[in-house]
Amino acid sequence: MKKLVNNPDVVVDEMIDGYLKAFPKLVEKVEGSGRALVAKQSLHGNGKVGIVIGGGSGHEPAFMGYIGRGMADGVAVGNIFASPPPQPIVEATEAVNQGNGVVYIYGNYAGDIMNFGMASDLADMEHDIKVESIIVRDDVASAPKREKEKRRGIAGEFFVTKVAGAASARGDDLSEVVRLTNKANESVRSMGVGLTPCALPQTGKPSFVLGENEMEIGLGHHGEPGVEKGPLQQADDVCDRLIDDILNDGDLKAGDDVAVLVNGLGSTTQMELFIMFRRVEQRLSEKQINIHRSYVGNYSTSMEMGGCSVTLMKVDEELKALIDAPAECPLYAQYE
Amino acid sequence: MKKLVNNPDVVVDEMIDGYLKAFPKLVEKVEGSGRALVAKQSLHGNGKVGIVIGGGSGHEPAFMGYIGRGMADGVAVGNIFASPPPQPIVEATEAVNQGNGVVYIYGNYAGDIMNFGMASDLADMEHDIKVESIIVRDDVASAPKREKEKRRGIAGEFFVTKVAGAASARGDDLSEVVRLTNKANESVRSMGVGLTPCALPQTGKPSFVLGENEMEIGLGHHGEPGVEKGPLQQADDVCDRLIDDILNDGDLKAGDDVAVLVNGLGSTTQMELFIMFRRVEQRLSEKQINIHRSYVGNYSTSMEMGGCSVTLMKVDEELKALIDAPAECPLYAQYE
Amino acid sequence: MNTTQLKQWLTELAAVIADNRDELSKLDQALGDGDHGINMHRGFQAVLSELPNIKEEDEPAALLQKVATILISKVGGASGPLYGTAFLRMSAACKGKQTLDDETMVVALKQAAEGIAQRGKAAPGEGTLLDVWSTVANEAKETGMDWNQLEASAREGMEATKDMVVKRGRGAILGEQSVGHIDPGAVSSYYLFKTLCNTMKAGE
Amino acid sequence: MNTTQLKQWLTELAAVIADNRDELSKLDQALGDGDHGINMHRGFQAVLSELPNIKEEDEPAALLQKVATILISKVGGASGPLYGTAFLRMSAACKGKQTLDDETMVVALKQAAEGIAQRGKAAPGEGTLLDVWSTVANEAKETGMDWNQLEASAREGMEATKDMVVKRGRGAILGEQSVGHIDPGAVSSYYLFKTLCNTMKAGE
Ligand SMILES: Nc1ncnc2c1ncn2[C@@H]1O[C@H](COP(=O)(O)OP(=O)(O)O)[C@@H](O)[C@H]1O
Ligand SMILES: Nc1ncnc2c1ncn2[C@@H]1O[C@H](COP(=O)(O)OP(=O)(O)O)[C@@H](O)[C@H]1O
Ligand SMILES: [Mg+2]
Ligand SMILES: [Mg+2]
Ligand SMILES: [Mg+2]
Ligand SMILES: [Mg+2]
Repeated sequence: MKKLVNNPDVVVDEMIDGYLKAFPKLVEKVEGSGRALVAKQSLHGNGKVGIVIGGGSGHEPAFMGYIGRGMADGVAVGNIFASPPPQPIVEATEAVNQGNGVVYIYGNYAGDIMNFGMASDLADMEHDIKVESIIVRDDVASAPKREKEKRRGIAGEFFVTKVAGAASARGDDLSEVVRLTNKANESVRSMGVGLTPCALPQTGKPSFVLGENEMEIGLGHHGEPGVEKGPLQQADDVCDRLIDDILNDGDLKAGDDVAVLVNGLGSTTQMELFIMFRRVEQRLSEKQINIHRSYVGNYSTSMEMGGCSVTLMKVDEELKALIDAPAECPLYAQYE
Repeated sequence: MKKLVNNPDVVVDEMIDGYLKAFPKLVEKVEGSGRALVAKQSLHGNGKVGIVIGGGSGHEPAFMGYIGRGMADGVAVGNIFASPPPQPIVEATEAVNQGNGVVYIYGNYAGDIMNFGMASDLADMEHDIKVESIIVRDDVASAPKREKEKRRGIAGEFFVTKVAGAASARGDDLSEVVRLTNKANESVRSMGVGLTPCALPQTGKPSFVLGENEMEIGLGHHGEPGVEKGPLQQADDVCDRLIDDILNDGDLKAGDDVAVLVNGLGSTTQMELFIMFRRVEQRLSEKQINIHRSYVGNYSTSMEMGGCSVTLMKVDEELKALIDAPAECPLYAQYE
Repeated sequence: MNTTQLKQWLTELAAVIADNRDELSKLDQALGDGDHGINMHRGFQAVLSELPNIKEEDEPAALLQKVATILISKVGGASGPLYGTAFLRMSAACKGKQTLDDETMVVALKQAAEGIAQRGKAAPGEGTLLDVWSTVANEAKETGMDWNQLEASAREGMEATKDMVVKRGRGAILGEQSVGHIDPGAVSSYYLFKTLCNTMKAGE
Repeated sequence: MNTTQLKQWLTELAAVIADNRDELSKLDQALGDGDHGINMHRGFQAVLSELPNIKEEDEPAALLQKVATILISKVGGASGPLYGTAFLRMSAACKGKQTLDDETMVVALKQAAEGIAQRGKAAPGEGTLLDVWSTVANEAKETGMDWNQLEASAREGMEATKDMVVKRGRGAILGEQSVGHIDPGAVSSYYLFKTLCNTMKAGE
C-alpha cells in the first residue's frame, strides 16, 4: 500500500480541509463543527426541505462531493468506512433546516442506522426538526429478495440523492420529497464485482484477498465478503452476470425506461467502465428497455479498490424529470 | 494486471462504442469514421472556430471526454498511448470546420506532432481548412527551462483546452482564439509524481518498476522514466517538491492569481488528492498567490497508474473569464 | 467499585485495545470491513486522555456518562453507538452512588445488555458483542459479582460467537459462511470484561 | 526485385514482428511507453491481410504505397508516420517500374532515409530508427545491393543506438541515462532489413 498521506490518523480531517479550500464558493463547514459540511446555496432560507447525506469516508466523491444545488444540502463525514456519529449529523441538520423538515439518506448499515437514528431523535427532541429517513438498499447481491430489508446500500444512493435533491430544489414539500425519494429507492438496483482490494491508511492491510486471476461477485463497498469468488472473466460475461441478477430481481420489461450508472470502485479505468457500459446497453436494448440517461465513472468508490458496479433505476415521467434536473456540486455537475 | 476487458486488441473501439451509447445526445462519431468523435452542439453551423483535440487513449476522461459546449468540438482517439493517425484527425477537422478555421491542441510528443502535422497539411491541401496548432508543454520535470521546447504535455492540457473552448464558444475569431490559447499554454506548468505502474491490456506488463516504498518524481504520463526515484515521502513533502519546482520555473509572485489542478493518475484516491491540494493551498497562500479556481480529481489519467500531478496556470482577467465559463461535456461539466 | 477503580480499569482497557487493535481489525476483515480495532482504539484513546480531568470524588455515574459521550462521538460506525449506549445505561443505573455495590453492578450490567439489544435491534445468539454482554449480565444476575466467574463467562460468550450464524452488522450478509469466525465486537467486549475483572480482583 | 518478392518479404516481416513483439515493447519500456511491439504488430498484421488483394502484375510502387497508407493509418504513434513515410518515399522512387533494379533500390533507400529524417526532424546519431535506415542507405550507395553486407550494416546501425544519447522521441527526456539501451524502433527496422535480405538472398 502506497498512499500520498501525512499522518494516517488525520487523513479525513486533512481531506476535508483541502476540500473546503478547493471550493470556498460552494461549500463550507458548519461553524464549530469538524465533520458537518453544507452547500452554501442551501443556506439561503428559501424554505426548501433539507437533504442530509453522509456515511463513512473512503467513498469519494460520495458523499461529501454531492452537496450543492440540486443535490444534498448537508453532509456528515465519518471516518474511513465508519458511520459518522450523531453529532455532525445533527449539526448538518440544524444548519440546513429551513423549517420545513429534513430528509436523511444513508445506506443500510448497522452503524449508519444507529447513528442517523440517534441524530434524528436528537434533531426532533432538542431542535424540534422533523426528520424523515430513507435507507438505501440497492445491492441485490447482499441478500435475496425475500430479505430485501437486509440489503446493503451501494452506488444506487447517488440516484436516490439526485431525486431527493432535485425534488427539494424545485420546492416540493416534505411529504412529496419523501414520496419521490422512496420511489427512487424502491426502483434502484445495483450489483458489483471486486477485482483488487483497498487498504485502510491506518492498517495498510488489503481489505480482502483474491487470487491473481480471481474476481468476487457481490463484494461489499467496504471489502465485505461477496457472494461468489471465481476466475476473472471477460468484461461481457462479468457484465451479463451483474445485469442478469439485477433483471431477475426487478420487474423491468420491454418499453420501460431506466437510468444507468456504471460505477468504478477506484482503480478501475474509465476505459473498462465504458466497455462494461457497452455491454449493459446491448443487453438492455435486446430486452427493449430504453436507457433514459447514463452515468459512467467513479461516483462511489471504495478508496483504490478495483472493480465496478452496475446500477439500474426504473424511471417514469416524474423520476425522469428529477434525474434530468440540473445539479451543481463541487465533485459533480450536470446540465438539464 | 486484472482488467475488465474482452479482447485486448479492441479495447479502444469497445470503449468508444460504450461512450457513444452512453451520451447519444451529446456526442457522435463522424460518419464513416472509427476514431473521430464530435460534440453534437458543435455541428450547428454558428461559424465558431473549431477546436480539435486528441492523442493516445488511456488518459480518460482526456481527451474524448472533453468535447462539448465550452470545450473542444472534435477529438481523434488513438490507440492506448499512441497518437491517432492523420485520418481521424482530418475527419474531425472536416466535421467541425465552419469556415473560420480550426485549432489543434495536443501534447508535445513526436507521434502527435507528426500525425497532427500531417493532418493539418491534409486539411489545408485537400479541404482548404486553415489549421493552427498549439502544442502543450506543461511538464516542467521533463526538461530544463532553457530546453522548454522539449517538454512533454501532461494534465495542463485540460486548462489549455478549457481556454480555447471557452474563447471559441463565445465567438472569438481564429487569431483571437490562438492568441488566448497560446497565452494559456505559456502560463501553465505541471509537475507529477508516480507511485504505482499501469499496464497495457495487450502486454499486461507494468509500465515501470518501483520498489515497495519508492516514488518517482517527474514520471511521464505513459510511464516514461522520470527525473528522480526516491523513498515515498509524506504528502506534504511530495507536494512541496512539486510546487517548488513549478514556482522556481515560473514567475508567479505575490498578488498573482492562478487556476489549480490536482490531477489523479488513475488509482490515487480523491482523499489523497485533497490532502495534496490542502498543501498546495497552504504553500500558495504563504506566498500570497491567490487561487482563482480549483480542480481536484482524475482529469488526465494514465490508466490505473498511482500518483498525481499539480498544475498551476497564472490567470489574468481575460483568462479568468475563460476558465470560469460554463462547460458541458459528457465527462466534465461546470457552471459559471 | 469506585471512581478510582473505574479509572484504573479504563486505563488498562485502553492499553489492551491498543495492543490488540491489529488483531481486532483482522477479525473484522473476515466478517466486515476491517476497522474494528481502529475504531475502538480511537475511542478508548479519547477516553484515556479525558481521565486526568476526572476527580476521585466525582461519581462513577459521571465518569460512565462521560465515557459514553466520548465513545458515541469518537467511534462512529456500529460499535460507537453500541458501546456508548452500554456505558450510558450503566451510568443511569449507578446514578447517585459514590461506590457501586454488587447489586448496583448486577443491574448496571443487565441494563447495559438490554440497551445494546435495543440499539442494535439484536438478540443473544446473533453473533455480536451482545453475546458477551448478555452472557456476563446473566451470570452476574445468577451467581453475583464473582470476578473469576465473570471473566470466564465473558470468554464463553466471546467464543460462542464462533459457532453462530451472524445475524446483525456487516457479517450478516455471509449467512452460514459466517460460522467459524469469532465476532470482533465480542472480542473487544471480552477485553472490556477481562480488564474489569483484573482491576476488581487486584483491589480485593 | 518484383512484387512477388515484396510480398514474400512483407509476409516474413509480419511474422518476425509478431514473434518479437514482446521484446520490442520491452525495449520501449526502458526508453518510452512500452508499446512499440504492439504498434508494429498492429500495422504489419494489417499489411499482411491486405497482401492477398495484391496481384503479381501490380507494380511494386503500388504495393509500397498501399503499405505506407496502411502503416500511417493503423500504427499511429511515432512509428506510424515514420515507417509510413519511408514506404511512401520508396514507392515514389519505384514508380513506373515492374522490377526494381539495384540502382532504383539504392535511390529508394536513400529517399526513405531522407523522408524519415524530415518527418521526424531527426538526424543520424540521435538514437532512433533513422540510424538503421541511414546506415543501410549509405552502405547501399557505397557498395551496392550486397544483401549480406546490407544486413550487417542494418545490425550495425541498430547496435550503434545502444551507445547514443537519445535526442528524439520519448527517450529524449532521459539525456545521458538513455545510453546503454538499444532503441526499439532501430530493432524493428533491423528486422525489416533482415527479412528483406533473407527474401532477396533466397531468390538469388
Ligand atoms: N446491530 C448490531 N447489534 C449488535 N452488535 C452489532 C450490530 N452491528 C454490529 N455490531 C457489532 O459491531 C461490531 C463491528 O464494529 P465496527 O467494526 O467497529 O463497526 P462497523 O461495522 O461499522 O465497521 C461487530 O463485530 C458486532 O459485534
Ligand atoms: N522524431 C523522431 N525521429 C525519428 N525516429 C523517432 C522519432 N520519434 C520516435 N522515433 C522512433 O520511434 C520509436 C518509437 O515508436 P513507438 O513506440 O511505436 O511510438 P511512440 O513513441 O509514439 O509510443 C523510437 O524507438 C524511435 O526509433
Ligand atoms: Mg467500519
Ligand atoms: Mg506509444
Ligand atoms: Mg468494522
Ligand atoms: Mg512507444
